[in-house]
Order: sequence, then structure tokens, then C-alpha cells
Amino acid sequence: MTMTPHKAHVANLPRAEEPSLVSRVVKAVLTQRIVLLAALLVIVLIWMSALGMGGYLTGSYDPDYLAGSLIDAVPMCMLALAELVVIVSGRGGIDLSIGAIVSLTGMIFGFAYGRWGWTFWLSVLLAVVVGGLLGAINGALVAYMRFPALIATLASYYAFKSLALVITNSIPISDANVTKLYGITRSIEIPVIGSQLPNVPIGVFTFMVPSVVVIWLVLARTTYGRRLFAIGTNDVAAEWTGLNVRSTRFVAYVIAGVIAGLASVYITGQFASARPDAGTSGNGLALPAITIAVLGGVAITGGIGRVAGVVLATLLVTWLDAGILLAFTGNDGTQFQLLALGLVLIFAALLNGLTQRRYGGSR
Amino acid sequence: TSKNNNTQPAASGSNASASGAADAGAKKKIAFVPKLQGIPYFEAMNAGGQEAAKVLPIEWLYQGPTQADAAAQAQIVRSYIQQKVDTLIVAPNDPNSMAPVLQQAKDAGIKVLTSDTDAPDSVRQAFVSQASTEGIGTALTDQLAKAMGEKGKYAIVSCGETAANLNGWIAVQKTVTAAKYPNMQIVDIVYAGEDQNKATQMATDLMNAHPDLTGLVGECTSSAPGVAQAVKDAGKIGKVFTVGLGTPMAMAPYLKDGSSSASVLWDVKNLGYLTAWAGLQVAEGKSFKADNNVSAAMPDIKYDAATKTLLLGPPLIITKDNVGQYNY
Amino acid sequence: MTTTNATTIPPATPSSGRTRGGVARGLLPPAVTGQEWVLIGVLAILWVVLSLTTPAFASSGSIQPLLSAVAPIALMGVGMTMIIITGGIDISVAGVLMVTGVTSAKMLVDHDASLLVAVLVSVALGGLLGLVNGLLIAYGRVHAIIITFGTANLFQFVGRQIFASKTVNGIPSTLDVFGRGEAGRTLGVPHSFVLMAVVVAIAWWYLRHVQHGRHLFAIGGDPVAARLAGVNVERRVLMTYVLTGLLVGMAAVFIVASGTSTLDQSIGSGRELAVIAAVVIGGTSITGGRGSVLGTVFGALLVQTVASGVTQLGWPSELSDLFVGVAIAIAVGADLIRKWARERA
Amino acid sequence: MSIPDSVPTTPDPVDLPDSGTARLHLQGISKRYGGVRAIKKADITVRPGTVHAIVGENGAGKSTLIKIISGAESADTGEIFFEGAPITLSSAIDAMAFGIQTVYQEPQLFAELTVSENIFIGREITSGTRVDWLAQNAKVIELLTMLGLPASYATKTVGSLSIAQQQQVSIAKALAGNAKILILDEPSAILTDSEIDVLFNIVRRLTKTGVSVIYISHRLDELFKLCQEVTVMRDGETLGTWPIQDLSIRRVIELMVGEALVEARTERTFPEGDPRLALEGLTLEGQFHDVNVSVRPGEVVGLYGLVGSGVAEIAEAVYGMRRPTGGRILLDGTVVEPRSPRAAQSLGIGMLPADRKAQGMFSFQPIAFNISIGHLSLLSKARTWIDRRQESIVARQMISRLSIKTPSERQPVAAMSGGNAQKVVLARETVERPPVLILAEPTHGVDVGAKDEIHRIVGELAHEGTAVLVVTSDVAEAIRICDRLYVIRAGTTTVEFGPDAKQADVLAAASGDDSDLSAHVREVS
Ligand SMILES: Nc1ncnc2c1ncn2[C@@H]1O[C@H](COP(=O)(O)OP(=O)(O)OP(=O)(O)O)[C@@H](O)[C@H]1O
Ligand SMILES: Nc1ncnc2c1ncn2[C@@H]1O[C@H](COP(=O)(O)OP(=O)(O)OP(=O)(O)O)[C@@H](O)[C@H]1O
Ligand SMILES: [Mg+2]
Ligand SMILES: [Mg+2]
Repeated sequence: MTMTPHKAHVANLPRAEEPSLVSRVVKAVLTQRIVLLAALLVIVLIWMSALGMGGYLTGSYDPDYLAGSLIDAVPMCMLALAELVVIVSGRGGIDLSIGAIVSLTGMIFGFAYGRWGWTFWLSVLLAVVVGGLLGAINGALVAYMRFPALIATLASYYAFKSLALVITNSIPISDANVTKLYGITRSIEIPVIGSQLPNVPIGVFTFMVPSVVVIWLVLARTTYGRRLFAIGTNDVAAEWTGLNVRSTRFVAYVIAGVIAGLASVYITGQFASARPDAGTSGNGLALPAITIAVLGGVAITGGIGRVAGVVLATLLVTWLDAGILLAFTGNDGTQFQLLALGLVLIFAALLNGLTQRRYGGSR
Repeated sequence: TSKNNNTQPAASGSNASASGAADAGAKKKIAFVPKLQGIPYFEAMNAGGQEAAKVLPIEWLYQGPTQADAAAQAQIVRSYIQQKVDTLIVAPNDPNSMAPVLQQAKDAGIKVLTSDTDAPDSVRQAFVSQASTEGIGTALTDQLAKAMGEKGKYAIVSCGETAANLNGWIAVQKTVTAAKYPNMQIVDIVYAGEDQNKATQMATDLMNAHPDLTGLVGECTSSAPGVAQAVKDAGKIGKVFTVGLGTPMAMAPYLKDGSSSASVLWDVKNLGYLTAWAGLQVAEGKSFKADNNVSAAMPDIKYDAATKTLLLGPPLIITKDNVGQYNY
Repeated sequence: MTTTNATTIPPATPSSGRTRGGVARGLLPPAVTGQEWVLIGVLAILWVVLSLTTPAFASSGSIQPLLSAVAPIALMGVGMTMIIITGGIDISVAGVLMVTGVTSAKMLVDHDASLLVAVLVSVALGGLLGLVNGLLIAYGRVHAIIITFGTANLFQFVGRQIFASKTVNGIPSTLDVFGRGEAGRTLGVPHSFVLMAVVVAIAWWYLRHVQHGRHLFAIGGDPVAARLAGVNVERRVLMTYVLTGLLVGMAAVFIVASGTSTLDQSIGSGRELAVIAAVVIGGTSITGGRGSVLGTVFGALLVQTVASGVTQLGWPSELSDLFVGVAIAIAVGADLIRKWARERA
Repeated sequence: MSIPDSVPTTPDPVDLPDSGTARLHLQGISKRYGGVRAIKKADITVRPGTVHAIVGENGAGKSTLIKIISGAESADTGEIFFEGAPITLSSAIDAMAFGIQTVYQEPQLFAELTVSENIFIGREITSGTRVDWLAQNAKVIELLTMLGLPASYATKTVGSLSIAQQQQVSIAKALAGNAKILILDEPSAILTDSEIDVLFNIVRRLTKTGVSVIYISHRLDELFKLCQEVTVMRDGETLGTWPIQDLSIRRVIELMVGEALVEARTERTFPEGDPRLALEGLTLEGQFHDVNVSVRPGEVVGLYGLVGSGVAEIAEAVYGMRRPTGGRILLDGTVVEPRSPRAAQSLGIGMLPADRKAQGMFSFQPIAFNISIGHLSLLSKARTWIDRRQESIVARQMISRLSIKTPSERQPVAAMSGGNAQKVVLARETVERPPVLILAEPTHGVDVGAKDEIHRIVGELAHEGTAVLVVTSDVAEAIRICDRLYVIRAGTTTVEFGPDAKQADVLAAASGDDSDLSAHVREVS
């Protein structure tokens, strides 16, 4: 016996009331990281400009300065994108070795371009390939041998960092070729409309924007992107769905390595030398890159993350830092950068965390 | 919208007056960017610069990165370009990476100098040198040789693997040791970063690895006390001798108990003063003479036009006898 | 919590009358787990090889400094192990070290505080910073890695403000009691190591046999289920961060004590990764729910042995990080391989 | 409360007993999640020593009500009385203190901890601060014995147990407390019939001692075996409470749905011809052996077996999740060896996994994502670029075809009830209508309406030529939808039933009592 209830199921659905425009905007700021970051960015720009006009800054916070400071944003943004890809891949995905990969590939690039007389493009290709290979080591450990990513990349961080020093006897490569590479990071006038706009570091167009566009396309528009988000959301279900979970995750680490390889070329240009500690000196580049990715709304548990968030987070941090240097003199300037980054990160995470629960919903 | 390389008069309402002098407008803004903030060496240079600001018509600006990192330094340099300082002086973490940024500064009409560490391939107008590379390397070797009785094995605990000036001094030490002290031998060179505890641990490991080791060199201000501490901990005072580039107050206890035989340095405050003075000279468009009367303490500072180097003088040997004279 | 009576149900059949018996044994994982045996084995091999190939590795002059260097890392590792067992992590260790280290050093030097007071202040301050982490993580309900990335920056800021761009000179030799010279050792073992060992023993007991300690594993396994089971998840999580803060405050004193007479801003640098490395080498699962403090101690010993060994063998010191990386890969790899083998069997 | 006129036969609900004599009384409860009103108004009275069922469609508010009673969530309005006195429950511990013990629908257990620890977590037997392992273990063994589980389970880690075993551990955990009210949220969904019998026996014995049991299930026949009173929920409201003797299954459904039911009988034609899928002597050591099964195109074939019989593993082997050690899998007469789900899919074998949450859902991703992820090459250009338009179209088609309740295909599945989520997963498996489709527990925890629709969809799929293999532990379902039914016992195919199998016969065959089988049955050769 079969019974068929005749009724429209859609009618059964509990409906939320339609909210007003204002409350929708407020809700978006409170619950969506990208909107929140955009709002913060606008606030920082307006506030700092106001301070500058009021004479409270030691230099003017003008578009030229903002454009010039993008030179640091380029590698930060690229590496944060690399972290975005591996973090989204889930199962605790993270890449602590990204700075060490920059150091090591940068040295190899330095050798090729500075010492072995390779052409620029061939050397870039080499850097990208080596970056990809180093990423593949991480990927193999994480995806195929099932190492927790934090551990695998902690191990490779130590190993790559050490290798970068060993292969060059700790001496940076600054042969004439390499020194001239600074050109790839110089500021240029944007063609056609540029006479009205500040000059922007060329790396923004040659490195950052292409990386952003490519990664965005890959994540949002390709089947690989879908698979990546799927394994990040639910490993087991992805396997049951017939996805090749391991190769998908493996490729995520390779992509991160490739981006790091590209970034190492830029950083070599920026430093006008290939330095074995380019990505590991001081706090290194990995922790800041992860910080920016996380600030950009990438969920550390995987499956959630947007390129736009990472870009906005990079701009916010860069321009906030640039403003702070003009607002505080002496050593306080750089110290208050630490304070600001810490506060922004905690504030954004707490706000979105708390309000998302309040508004319900399940981002 | 203006362009990056426009040179406009400095914004008036600056809140960055470091000295309390009357007319801020007439004063030249001299900015110095150290390698790293918070370490006694550069803070002493800052103190020297501030002293200069009391006597010279300058406004002294000082801002250092929290990590000894070339990119962080460049960020500060850019903010000084934006502040339209008159003279920008840098102690570059990485000479190569600083060169392009200094070019930007020059393009913006700012006078550029280096101090403490040179960027020879940059547009800097002059380098304010504490002492020559040869002078420091030789002094370190000589002091250690004196303590070791010109014979025996020694090892070097350096800091950053890539630090150009440290590596330069080490190269000199190798040459001088080979040429001048045939009975002395460098057995190992290790790198401890800026971490004192790591320097101490590595020095201990070196003594264990080479039981016949009789000398240790601490190549920077964090490893100089580190190696002395290791000797003290191992109870080898009088058996293993150390020298290093340590700041006086940090070295004082070790010089006194003999775990350190000597610290090779220079008067860092004077270096800061000289740096500020040099900054004023170039800001006013004056050139350096072969001999310059900078102050009562520095009546005769030599300028080498060929290398564009202003030289503070020979290295200063700090021992237990004179260590008390310095308050940094 | 007291004993709860199980629901009494009239038996359908007469009770089998089985009492507490042999089944009770094997209720817990063995006292020393497989991963710990692996580490003990690796350490033993390394120590034997190093004793044979270097002139003085096996001497007290080598072992004592090694133990002193391990003590603060392992001590912080105890807290970090508990945090990681609950599924969290603490990246802010370096910042806490900076704040507590400079404060205690300044107390001793500038304010002539007694050693006890300085230590207590350092520990209490560490606890306070841990409390900040704990409150934000437990009640803010944001992943620990995000919060502690944030507080890492905040604490660095605070630490540098207290340093005020100066070093602290003339740290008194009263600190020697934590491991330097005869005053600092008992039976040749540095007191810092002894203190660490005591803390490890207590933590081991706590995690293995005490109710609240077991709850940490439950929280790491499934926090929602733990809450439903009546575990006060927020309180336990909060306490692990406070405890870690307290231990970092103590470790800061050890680090100041084993350093030179000058304290500079490098006190914390890179130590958060060193602590995490020790914990993961020790077999604690980074995803939570499984781990041991004993393993952490062995992990810390392994890392320090590798670093010392490279220098004592006269190999380039740049290589030591390479070996640390390989050691992590091997130690964790061995754990994974044993797990595969168990699953196959 | 309004019952539609079209249901004239339903008697009035019982009068609420005086709340003073009730064990638990909830009045005027409401609960919102953001803009969603999960419960609009709920009243319920539970008397001592009774089994009280709560029924309702997916999303009616049952689980939410349970969460309020068990302290996991707090109500926005309303009052709760326990034995006549008003109480507030702000956490699960509060509720436990009143003796409210809950078995949640999803096992709330800790994989790395032992069964013993799991049962006592949060309320350990301690001496001082130390956990008294021996005392605790003795109690655990008592509980396990009572549930008919081996004592050796006490020291196993929960991660090493099957889902059904874990569910039983959850029950043991609830019983370990001092229960005055025991709440069971769909405990039977993943238990086999014999396990359910054990559970029912325990429940009956408990009620004899005065314990109140709140029982939620979508298997309505169970209510009549176990319960005394039934509270029906619809759209976030309680309609009322009826004594079980005033109701029939049909009436319960009518109350839940709010409309009279129309009987429909599907006319089936039974295909003949060569099997599309055939398992010949398929063996996986330690799991199953010598399994012989065949499925023709257009046929719905069932595999029925108790948990632990190996039935789940057989399906997984066909889908490439496990590697058989002997025998053959034939597809249209050709031997195939799927090594992974991926390989199985490329051979034309699709599968709906049994554990939707863990194996099927991409929770916080949209419905469209959940559907398209299984068909990336179909829904992409050059196998690289997602065709987003096509994706939306397909998703919307599946939503309407399977009557999935959602405002849009952009909605994340995390915000859907189990039944609807199940349909989304099923939608993914049916987009390309694979030649062979394996459905593992297709209607676990799904309400009657949805269940019926899923059955209809299965029939349609077969009608369109798919060879459907249904793996189920629900006998009624197996008999209703399957053309043929194999019973798996002790890891091997024992008997095969035709379309008119009797429930009793199937159960008997599965549990090993095949002495007295009626017609339509033949031993598997
Ligand atoms: N955490 C939540 N966030 C938002 N809405 C929720 C949440 N939990 C429940 N709801 C809403 O409350 C309604 C009732 O949910 P509830 O879980 O009580 O249903 P149910 O009767 O248990 O359904 P099922 O039979 O599918 O388990 C749902 O339709 C849903 O819209
Ligand atoms: N995060 C959430 N956001 C919005 N609604 C939710 C959320 N979580 C659950 N719900 C709602 O809760 C209801 C029941 O969800 P739940 O997960 O309890 O289903 P279930 O009990 O598994 O369903 P079933 O009874 O069919 O097995 C659903 O109708 C769903 O809409
Ligand atoms: Mg429910
Ligand atoms: Mg349910």
C-alpha cells in the first residue's frame, strides 16, 4: 500500500520576514567579512586623510603615498592567496613553509638569472617550477601520506629555510642582473588615464592583479575550484562523490608553491638581490600571510574563503600600517602597527563570530 | 592628484618635533633608520643624534623596525620620504635592497647618507663609518690573539647568516689570523641569529665539540655577551678567552669577571652625533673637508673622498678598565 | 562531581553478578604510548651515536646546558599540549614570553624585587595574558589560531612598550638558582629541569586520571557533545589557556635565568614554533582529542639534541634546521605508519 | 488547534492532566533562530511511567523542542514545570540534575575515548578528583550486559565501533544517569530490528519503575508497539496529545500532514532479461563471503540484513570503497574491478551513502553546489569551466522533481532538515541517472511524506531503466519498494524473496529462523 500526501511542500517552509534596507546593510557589515573589511578600509582611509588634513600626521596621507606603499602589498597579497588555497583545502590545511619556499626558490632564481646566465623568463619559469616542486613535497606529505598540514609544513619550513642558506653559503646573490630587477617593482604611470592618477608600483599589475585574477578564476569558476571547496567542506563526502580527494588536495599545495615561486621573483626584485632569508628573516612571511588570509575571512577549518576578502585584508593592513608610520614618531610607529593588526584581527573575528550566531544563518 | 616624485615643501603642522628649540621651520629634518629598534647599539646612536639636535639646528627623527628586516625598513624609509625630510640616513639591513629605495628618496629631493653599514652601490652621498672593516676585523683578531697568547684554536659565533658587515669582518679575521698568527686556527663559524640564549648554547656546544678550544668571538652585540656567559657557565674562565662586539653595559659584568677579555667597538654615541652632523652638512649643501671639526669630542674626523667615507676613527677597545665610562 | 547512580532497571533476567574484574585493566592507553617509545628509541640512538662520534656529548658540560635549554620549551609544551588536546593552539607564546620576561627582569633590576616576588609576578602576569586568550577563545567562540594570531601582535606591542627601546642590564645572579652553576643544580640536574619534570608529572596524572583532565580529551574530540555531556567546556578551555600563560610566565624566568646578564627583545622570537614542534613531535594530535605531555618532553629533547649535535659534530649550523625538519617528519611519520599498520591488522 | 474538516474521524485530543501530577509540563514554548520561527507555540505534558511520542514532519519542531527540554537550547518564551514546580534549564547539566537524560539523534560521542569513558564523561565516578576507573567500569559492564552488548566493549574506543553500536553506547550513556525522563530522538533509525526489540524492552521496564520516556520516530508503526500517548507537531505548533488507542497509523499521518491521504497503488512491470549488475561469489575476508546478487535494468532489488551482517560492506565493495578478496562483479556481463568510488562512477555505478551528514553533505555549501559536485564534467565547458547557468537549471529541476523544500538553490544545505538534505544528496545521484544506482538507507530519519516521495523517485528511476540496488534495514520499506529482496545473514546471501514477501518471513530469514517460510521464497543457489 502506498500513500501519497497531496500537498505543496514549499508552503511548509518557515519564512524569515523581509528586512528593511538599512537593517540589511547593518546585517551585511556585521556578518559578512568582506563587507566589514570594505567598511573598515573606508573608515581608515577617511580617518587618516582627515588626520592628515588636520595636520596631525607627519606627512600627508595622499594617494601617492598609498599607491607607493602597495609595493609591500604585492608579495603579501600573493602569499595570502597561497594560504587561502591551502586553508580552503581543509583537514587543517595551512602552509607554514611558504616563506621558506620564497627563500629557497628566490635563491634558485638568483642562481639562474644572476649566475648561470639564463634569460629572465626561463629563470622565472625555473622559480615557478621549483616552487611547485617544493609545494609538491608538502602536498605529498599532507595529501598522500596524511600528515597534518601544520606538522608537514612546519617540518618543511625548517628544512627549506636551512637549505636556502646552505646552497649559497648564506651569501645573497646580488649580481648586476639581479640588482637591475628592481625595475619590476618600480612605480609607473598607468597608461591612458594615468596622468590623473598616482603612479602605482608595476608589480601590482604584473604580479598581484594577475595572481588575484587567476586564483579567483580557479576558485570561483573552474571545476578544480569546486573540487577544492568540496574537499575542504567534507573530505569523506567528497570521496563518496567520486572526487579524487588526494590529488585535489595535493594540487592545492602545489599551487601555493607556485605562487610562492612567483612571489620570490618579485621579492628578489624588491630587494634587488636574492637573499637566502628573504622569506624567513624576522617573523618570516608565512605568519603574516596566514594572518591576512584569516583576516580576509578564510575559515581555518576549510571550505570557506574568498579572494576578495584576502585582497581587502591586504589593502587594509597595508594602508593602516602606512598611516600609522605617519601618525606615530620614533619606535612607537612600528610598535603601534603590531597593536593595530592585533586589534583589527580580533575585532573582525569576534564581531563576525558573535553576530553570525545572533543572526542565525550558516555561512 | 599629485605624483609620487613631486617635491613640495614639507607639511607645516608636524607634531614630530624632537627638540624643544624655537623655530622648527628653519631646522633641517634629519631622519635616521636603524636596522632594528630596541637594541642598545642603535638606541645609543639615537642618543647621540638627540644630543646633536640640542646643539645643531636640526630636528632629529629616528624610527626602527621591530624585526631586522629589509622590507620593514623600506616601509619606514618610504614614510620618511612622504614626510619630506631633508636628509635621510639609513643603516641598511641589506645594502642591495635599500639602494632602489634610496634612489626614490633622492628623486624626491632628499639628501641620502648611510651610516653604520654602507650601501656602496646606492645613490648615497656619503657613508658615515664607525671604523673600517679591516680595522674592526684586525682589532678583534689582535685582541683575541693577545688573550690566547697568539696560539690555539678558536671559533666564531656570528648572528644573522646574511649580515654583510658581520661577514665582512669575519673575512678579515680569517685573513689576519692566517697571515699574522700562524699558531692560531679558526675551527668553526656558527650563526645564532639575534638570540642570546642560542648564542650561549652554541658556544657551549662548540667548547664541547673542541675540548682544546681556547678562544671564542662573539661577532655581534647579542652573541658577544652570549659567548662570555657560556665560558663562565662552563667554568672555563682563564682557559677559554672571548672577545666580541658588545655594547659596554652588556659586557661590563663579563669584562669584570674575566669571561670576556675585550670588546671591540667604537663610541656609538659619537657615531650617532657624527651621523646627525653629517646629515646637516649635506642638507645645507655643504661638502665634507678632508678633516672636519665636528665637535669638541670629535675635532678631527677624516673624510675619504674616493670612497665617500666619513670615518669616526679607529676602533675602541673596551676593557674592564674603561667600560664604566659608557652608559649604554 | 560525586558518584551518580545509574538508572535502576528491574532486571529481566537475574543479574550475572559480574563485578569489577580483569576487564577494568586496559581501560586506558598504556602508560607510555607507541609514539613515546619511538621517540625514546630515536633519542637513545642519537645519544649513543653522538657520544661515540663527538668528544664530549656525553659529558655533564654538554648534558646540563641541554637540559637547561629543554626545560622552558618543555614547560611551555605542557600547557601547549593541553591546549592542542582540546583542539586549540596558542601562537601568542612569544608575546607572552616578552611581556613576562621583561617585567620580571625589570622588577629584579630596577625595583630590587626579591626573586620570589619577581617569579610570582611573571607567573601571574603570564596567567593574566593567558586569561585574555582564554576569555576570547572560550566565550568569543572564534578559532584559537585566529585569536592568538591577534593577541600575539598585541602582546608583542605591550612587551615592546615595557622594554621602551632599551635592554635590561645587570640581571642579578640570584636567578642562577634555576640552573646555573652548583647553586642551580641538585645531583647534577638543573633545577629548571627538575621543576619542569615535576610539572610534567602532575600534568601527566591530571590528563590521565583526573576528571577535568579527561574532559580536555572530550572537548578536543567533540566540543558540542562534551557540552551536552555536562562538561563545562568554556571553563576547561579557559583554564588551559590560563595554565599555559602561567607556565609561559615561569618559562620566561628560566629563559632570563639561562641567558646573559642582559635581556633584549629577542626573548620570545621563534619560540612559539619551537614549542609547537615539540608538542607535535611528541605525538599529540594537532586536531585534538589525543596527546601526552611525556611525548612533548621527548619532542623538546629531540629538537635540542639535534641542534646541539649538529654543532658538536662540526657540521654547518645552518644545517641544524634541516635536521629538525627531517626529525619532525620522521617522528610524525612513524606515528602515522604505526597507525596504518594497526588499521591494516 | 485546528484539524482540517477533511479529517473527521480523528477524535479530540485528550485533556491535559493536571500539571501537578505530571512529570514534565511545558506551556507556551516558542523559539526563534534568527528570522526563523522553529517553534511557534508548543504545549506538552508528560506523565510519569509513560512513553510519550512526539511526531511531525521534518522541520515541524520536534528536535528543537527536545533541545529545549534537555537544556541544550533555551526557549524564548514559555514555562517549564518539573513535577509541578517551575524550573529553568540553562544547560544540559541543569536538565541532567533533574534526571532528564537525552539520546540525541546524532551520537554525541568521543571517538578517541573508550566506551566506558564515553558513558561517564561529565559525571565520572571519582574518588577525590581521581576517576575511579574500576568502579566506573563495573557499572559500564552492567549497562552493556543489559543492552545485550559484550562486556569487552567497555575498553574499546568508540571510534572503532559501527554507527549502530555507537547509538547503543549513547543509550547506555543516558541510562547511566539517574533518569526520570529519558528522551530518545529517533533512536531506531540506525538500529536493526533485534536491537530495537532490546531497546523497547528496556524502555518498557523503565516505565514500570516510573520513568517517563519521550520518544521521537518517523517509523510510525513503532508508536503502536511502545507508546501510550502521542503529541503531534505541525509547522512549529503542537496540535494536541492523543492516547494511542484513539489513533491509527493513517490518522497519525493525517494529523501530521494536515490533510486526508489518498491511497495510491503503483502498477509495476517486472523486467526480464540479463542482469545489468551481478555479484558472483563476491567475498571480502572477515566481512562477507560468497555473495550472489543480480539486478536487471528497471528492477529494484533489495539487500536486507541486520547490522553487522555485512550488508553495508557489500554495497561499499561494489562502489569501490572496499577491495573484495574473491568473486566477481559483472556489469552487463563484463567483469569490473572498481578500485574507488571514482572508478565505480566511471563504470556507471552511483551510490547514495548511508550516513548523509558524514558521507553525503557539503553542509555550508549551497544546494546547487551539492548537486553539481557529482557532475562536474557534465556541468562544465571543456571539463574546466563551470557552466553556472546550466548548474542552476539542473539544480532547480532537481529541486522541483524531488519536491525539495527550499526558497532557492543558493541556500546552504546546513539550513535544511534531514529529510530535505537527504533529497539533495539523492538529487546528486540521480542527475545523470547512472545505469546502476545503489541506495543505502535511502529514507533514514526521513518523515512519512518525504519517504513516500523518495520511494516514488526510486520507482521512477527504475522505470526509466536504472538498475537499483537498495540496501536497507527497514523491512517495510524493503518490501514496499523492491521487486526482489535478498536477505544477508552472517556475511552471505541466504534467501531471495519475490515481490509479495511477508515481513515476518523476511525478518525470520534475516535473524536465522527460516524454518517456516511461506511461498515466493527460494533458496539462493
Ligand atoms: N539551529 C537552527 N538555526 C536556524 N533555524 C533552525 C535551527 N534549528 C531549527 N531551526 C528551524 O526550526 C524548524 C524546526 O526544526 P526542528 O529541528 O525542531 O525540526 P524537527 O521537527 O526535528 O524536524 P526533523 O523531523 O527533520 O528532525 C526548522 O524547520 C528550522 O527552520
Ligand atoms: N544552521 C541552521 N540554520 C538554519 N536552519 C537549521 C540549521 N540547522 C538546522 N536547521 C533546521 O533544523 C531543522 C531540523 O534539522 P535537523 O538537523 O535536526 O534535522 P534532522 O533532525 O536530522 O532531520 P530528520 O528528522 O529529517 O532526520 C531543519 O528543518 C533545518 O531547517
Ligand atoms: Mg529533528
Ligand atoms: Mg530529526
